[in-house]
Amino acid sequence: MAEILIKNGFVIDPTRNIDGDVADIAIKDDRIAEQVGSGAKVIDARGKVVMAGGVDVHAHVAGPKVNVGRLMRPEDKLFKSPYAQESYRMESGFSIPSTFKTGYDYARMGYAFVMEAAMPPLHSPHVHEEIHDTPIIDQGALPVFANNWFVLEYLKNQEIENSASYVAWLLAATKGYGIKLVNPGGTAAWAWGLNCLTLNDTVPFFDITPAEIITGLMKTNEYLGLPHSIHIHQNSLGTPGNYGVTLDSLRLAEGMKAKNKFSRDTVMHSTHIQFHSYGGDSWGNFESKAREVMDYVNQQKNITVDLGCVTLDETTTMTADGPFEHHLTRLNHLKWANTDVELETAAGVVPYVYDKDIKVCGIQWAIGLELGLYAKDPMRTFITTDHPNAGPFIRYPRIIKWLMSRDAREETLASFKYSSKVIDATNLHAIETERNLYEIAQMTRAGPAKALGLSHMFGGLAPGMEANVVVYDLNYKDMPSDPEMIERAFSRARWFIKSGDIVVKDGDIASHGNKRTFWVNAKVKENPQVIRDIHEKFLKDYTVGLNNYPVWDSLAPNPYVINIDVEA
Amino acid sequence: MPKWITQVGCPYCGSSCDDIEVLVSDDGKKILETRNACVIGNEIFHHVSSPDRPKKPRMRQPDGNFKEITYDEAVDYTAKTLLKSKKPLIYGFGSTNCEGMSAVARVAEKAGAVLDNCASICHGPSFLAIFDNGYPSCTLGEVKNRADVVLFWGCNPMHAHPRHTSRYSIFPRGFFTTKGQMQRTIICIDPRETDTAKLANIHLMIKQGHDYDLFDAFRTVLRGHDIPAEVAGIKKDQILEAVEKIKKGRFVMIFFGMGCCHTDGRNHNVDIAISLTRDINSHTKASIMAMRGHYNIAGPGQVWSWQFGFPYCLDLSKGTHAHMNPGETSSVDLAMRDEVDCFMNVGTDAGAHFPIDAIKHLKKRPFITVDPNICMASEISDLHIPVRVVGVEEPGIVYRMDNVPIQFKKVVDGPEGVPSDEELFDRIYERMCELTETEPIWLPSREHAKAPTAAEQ
Amino acid sequence: MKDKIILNMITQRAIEEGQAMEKGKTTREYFEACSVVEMNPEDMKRIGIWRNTNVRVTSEVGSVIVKAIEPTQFCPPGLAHIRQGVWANQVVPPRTQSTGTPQYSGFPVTIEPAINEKIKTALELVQGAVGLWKGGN
Amino acid sequence: MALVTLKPYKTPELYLECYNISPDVFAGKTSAEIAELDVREGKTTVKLGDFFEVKGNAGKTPEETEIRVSGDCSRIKYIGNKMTAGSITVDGNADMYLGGWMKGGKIHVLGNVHSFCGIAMEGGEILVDGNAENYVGCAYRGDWRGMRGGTIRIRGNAGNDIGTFMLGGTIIVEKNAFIHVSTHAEGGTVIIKGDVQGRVGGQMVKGDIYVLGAVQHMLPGFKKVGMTEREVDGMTAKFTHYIGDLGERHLKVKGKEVYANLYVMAA
Repeated sequence: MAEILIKNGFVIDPTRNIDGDVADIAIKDDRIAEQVGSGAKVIDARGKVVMAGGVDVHAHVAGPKVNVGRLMRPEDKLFKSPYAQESYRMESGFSIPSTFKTGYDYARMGYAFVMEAAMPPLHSPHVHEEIHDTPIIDQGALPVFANNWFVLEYLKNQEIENSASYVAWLLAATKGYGIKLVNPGGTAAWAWGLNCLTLNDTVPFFDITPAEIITGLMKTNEYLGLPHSIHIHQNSLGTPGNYGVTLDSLRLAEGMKAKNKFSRDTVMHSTHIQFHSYGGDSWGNFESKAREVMDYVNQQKNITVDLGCVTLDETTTMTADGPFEHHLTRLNHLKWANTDVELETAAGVVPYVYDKDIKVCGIQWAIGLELGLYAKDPMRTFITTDHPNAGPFIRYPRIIKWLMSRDAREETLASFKYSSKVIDATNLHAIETERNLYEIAQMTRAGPAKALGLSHMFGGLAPGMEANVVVYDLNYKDMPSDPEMIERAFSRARWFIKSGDIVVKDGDIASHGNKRTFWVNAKVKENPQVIRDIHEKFLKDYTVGLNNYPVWDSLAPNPYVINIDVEA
Repeated sequence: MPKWITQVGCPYCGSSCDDIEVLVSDDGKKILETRNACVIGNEIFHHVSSPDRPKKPRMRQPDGNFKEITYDEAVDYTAKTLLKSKKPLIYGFGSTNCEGMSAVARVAEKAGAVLDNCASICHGPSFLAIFDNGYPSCTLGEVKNRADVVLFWGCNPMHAHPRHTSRYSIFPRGFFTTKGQMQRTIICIDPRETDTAKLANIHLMIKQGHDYDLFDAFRTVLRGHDIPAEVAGIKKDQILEAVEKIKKGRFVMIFFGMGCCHTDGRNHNVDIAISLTRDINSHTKASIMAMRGHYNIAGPGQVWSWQFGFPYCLDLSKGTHAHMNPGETSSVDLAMRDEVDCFMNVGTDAGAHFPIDAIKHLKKRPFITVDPNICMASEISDLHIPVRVVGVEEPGIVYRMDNVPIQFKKVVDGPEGVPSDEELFDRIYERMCELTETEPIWLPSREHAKAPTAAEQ
Repeated sequence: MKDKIILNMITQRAIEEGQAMEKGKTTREYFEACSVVEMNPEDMKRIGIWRNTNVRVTSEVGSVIVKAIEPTQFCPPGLAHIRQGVWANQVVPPRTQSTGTPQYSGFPVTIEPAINEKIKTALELVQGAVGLWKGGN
Repeated sequence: MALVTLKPYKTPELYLECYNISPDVFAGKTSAEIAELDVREGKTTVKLGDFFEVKGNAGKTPEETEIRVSGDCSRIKYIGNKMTAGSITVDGNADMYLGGWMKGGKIHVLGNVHSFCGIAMEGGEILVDGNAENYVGCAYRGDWRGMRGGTIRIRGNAGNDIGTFMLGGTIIVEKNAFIHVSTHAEGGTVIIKGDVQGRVGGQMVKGDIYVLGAVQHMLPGFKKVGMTEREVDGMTAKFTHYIGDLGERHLKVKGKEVYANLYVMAA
């Protein structure tokens, strides 16, 4: 690492309100600098766009369910390895790429940080094994809490302090980043083959409702002052008419205040909102409720969302929402993997073909884009595909294309077998909005970095921030008339400097960089009851020894630990 | 003072018990006593201290005898042999940690090798079934805490997984199963009256080789159709009774083993068992699990899946992409068809466990064994390289039969100068890079991060 | 009474085999645990042998001398069991039905008395198969 | 038709992967260019000409290209891989993946073929005069979309897994088959003119199976529904009609479940 000067690019940096100014970006070691010496390596970015490295707030890229997907889908790899580069590790897989391909492909798109969206605590050593085998990109992982026996018991009794002590212990034990909720209560019910489809369904045995779990964990999160807000996959995912449940869940954030030292001002991140913005009461009259959902998100300033856009590919769905995957396999009859995890969570995996000639898939596609276009605050609305659920992450450039170009959307829409039916059930056809590069930078960098409490490091190009700089082959002053060129430019960065290392040059990987694992160490005062509860449950109910449960330091060999001293 | 080390993992069967207690001598070199382990686990811990263990690589000489050589010489020979071969086969990994499996994958990629593990002759058909039909499963704690109907189909844990029934599946009292065995209905399907069958409430003594037919009968009954008076040697009444128990269960667990994988139809016996599990989920909750044989034989399936996308039988000879198709890229088929020109046996004993014909074919070419102990494969090898014993002398991640990762401790120091699998393979890789004048590919964050010693924990 | 009988062979794990294997495949324990065929006493009677008599087991791929014992776990007539390991694998057909996994269980074998024949050690069988055995016969 | 002959003159040490022996690849090439095509032996790349004497230039298009391999291909994989038109004749045996992922054209093998013949086939014709090993007309591992079209005719015996996950097309085995016919199939037709040991139509959703010999072990999920006269591969005969697999899911048409059919020739 040394000094690099990226000269004369069109800089887009929403964190400093810079929109296309021609400027130089200086890098000294792993940080952005005010200036560098004359010996710095010069990269000519004239006529090209310069942005901070991308930040992905939600993707399933490492861990047991991702690997179940890889393992059970050899057909996802047959004859497929398009970009494999000599003298790098072999690359494999389309919808669920190998760890090597995951790191390389994110880097090729100029992404610096990716959050693994659901870590089953018992399997956390596995998640970290995969993370350290994913080159280049920085990563964190969110342990799942909303169906965990400890949490359910503490929250039933409204013991926020105990809940917080346990969460802090588990984050440290699993080297986790924040609090993930997946189908609160519903996954716990799935252990008996049941589900919680509304916020007021009682969780079997535990006598608590999803609403109480969400509120309790939101309070726990702010009690601890974690960098990220709670990150929720809501109840009733993927069901016609679910937008009502979605709005009910979002409303739980009303009146909640963010309390943290990471300049985060939101208290809830609602993920892959596309899957939760459905109207109708069957697949027959299925329709978009994107406007209703986004109207609420626009006015409720303390929540963030990510889109979960359907990309119209053959992909692999995977989620800790066990009952949903069972529901899905009964719809499409394809192979189904499930793993119920003792005391903690569950997960399911089912392949899925988003066929553009199936009406429902077309509507789903439109809903994702509508949400991205209706959003009034791109700093609170992030581009994702809930990789690989709605499509693989390598399609982010395609989503950017669709958001930036009405022509591109119309072309896709027109290619559907049932395009008029899709048009009837959605609003996309009427939307003229086209997102600009500044908004795209907000939705893929500045926004997610802020929501994760990482705005001091990622998402912008101010001196002192991490030297994650990407140069795309796009002329800000003369954008291509062919939308395909937008997709192409975002797919393969011309240059990508990650923490000061040139990791991509001309769209190809140039170095393995120096990836890190981010985790949060919230120090709370010792809580004898929680310690006692932990010992007891490991003795009686778990099948793994407590001693062997916390993830070894050697599994996160290059850690970036965010320490928090929680005031009593 | 000798010291007790607790919550030690046992490097024997797929139960991967991690509650073993080991008494270690003052100098930290000898194991004096163990608690909680089964007879087999106990044997492993004690065998480590055996004075007969080889501590140096041994190379076969023209006269047929072994001669001790240095590790450098062994590494050099292995690197050159792998590079020279057009299609080497690297097989085994029944008894290594994931760190070793990861290191060997880099070697295999460099060597353009086929990389395969013991599943190939064991639960490989289960993988084929999972490819075709998925895997609705759970962790073993779910069985302990919830299962009230447990099927053992073509498996015999009382012999192959001695503590399985007491830790997870029959006897333990769990959160919702407070009465333990009293609360569970045990159904065993086996052509013999095994010691597991003796524990069962219902034993269906099936006609050997007709598991698929019986599964089909279960499914047919479950969908409300009639079946013939007898299927696979089992009377209709008995089948109806078993299905009724299953339907009444609150949490039905199916464990299956080699009785499905080693017999006619192989993968389809498991395949239809998975279909049955799917069907039962329309009535109540059900899960299925392969009784994986070794403490970390689920490991290579995990490591290689995230690295290449396939759990076993990986053909890395094509350079640009990995290819897998058991039947073609599986060790025994490759051997019988003379499709590989070098064989490396790692952490297993192909000499004892392959059909002897396959060994005769493999022996036509260079044959290398990496294993802590003297075994049949080592005794017919051209080169035997001893390594440390994982779970005893070397810590590491292992994956239990339910794919739960367990961090196995080290309890005693290995023999001086003897490397771990990971160290050995990294040295072989480095030597291969030197010989080909290429840059080694290390992932900066990953390499050589050492797991903690028992004392550090 | 016949001089040979055709049985359906399976080869599976046994705890005796597991324990002995960990002690070492060249040990007496391993030899004793694995160089046996378990068969129903009725089938023994059919070929006129007592338990603990040496027999020759022959399959489509080869044959091996083992000791016939009464099953430690009940084995119905018609079925025979050799515990997995070196002796079993002298007769296991390597055919895989294109799945990668050999026919470890469910293949026909002929069993005949071989009272005066010696059971070979594991090392003799394996080294002998590849021309490396240097001991006597 | 332009004829290209490949005469094997050297046996590979291991096996050759000849993805390039296909009218689609040969089309428009001279014999010299064809001899220069890559084939793989393990991790090494070699030339087709290193193992075959190539005679004759290919036609302009695959349709106009006829390939004749005059010799044994027991160690040659992937002949006719992904071909769409033209023809290939092999004067001996062929190894695995003959006609794999094939979309059109014709392959005739005078000897035997190994496993995975016609894997994931979509169209065209495969004729094997000898026997086939296992997985004739199967799907690639994990894929639920197996053979979708075309015809495979095996004049001899075939092993296990015939037409696994089949969706369409026809497979004819003129002698006996081992086990697993049309497992998981959701369409297509399999005709076995000899006997089958068992597991016929297990987990089968839809499609037809004809057995002209005997089924040694019928699956319990198949139910006899009557007798019927059917025309099969040019002959008409009386069959016992079974439906199944009753243990498996089935599609409903107008509220009625549609089962797979198994026709066993009446004695």
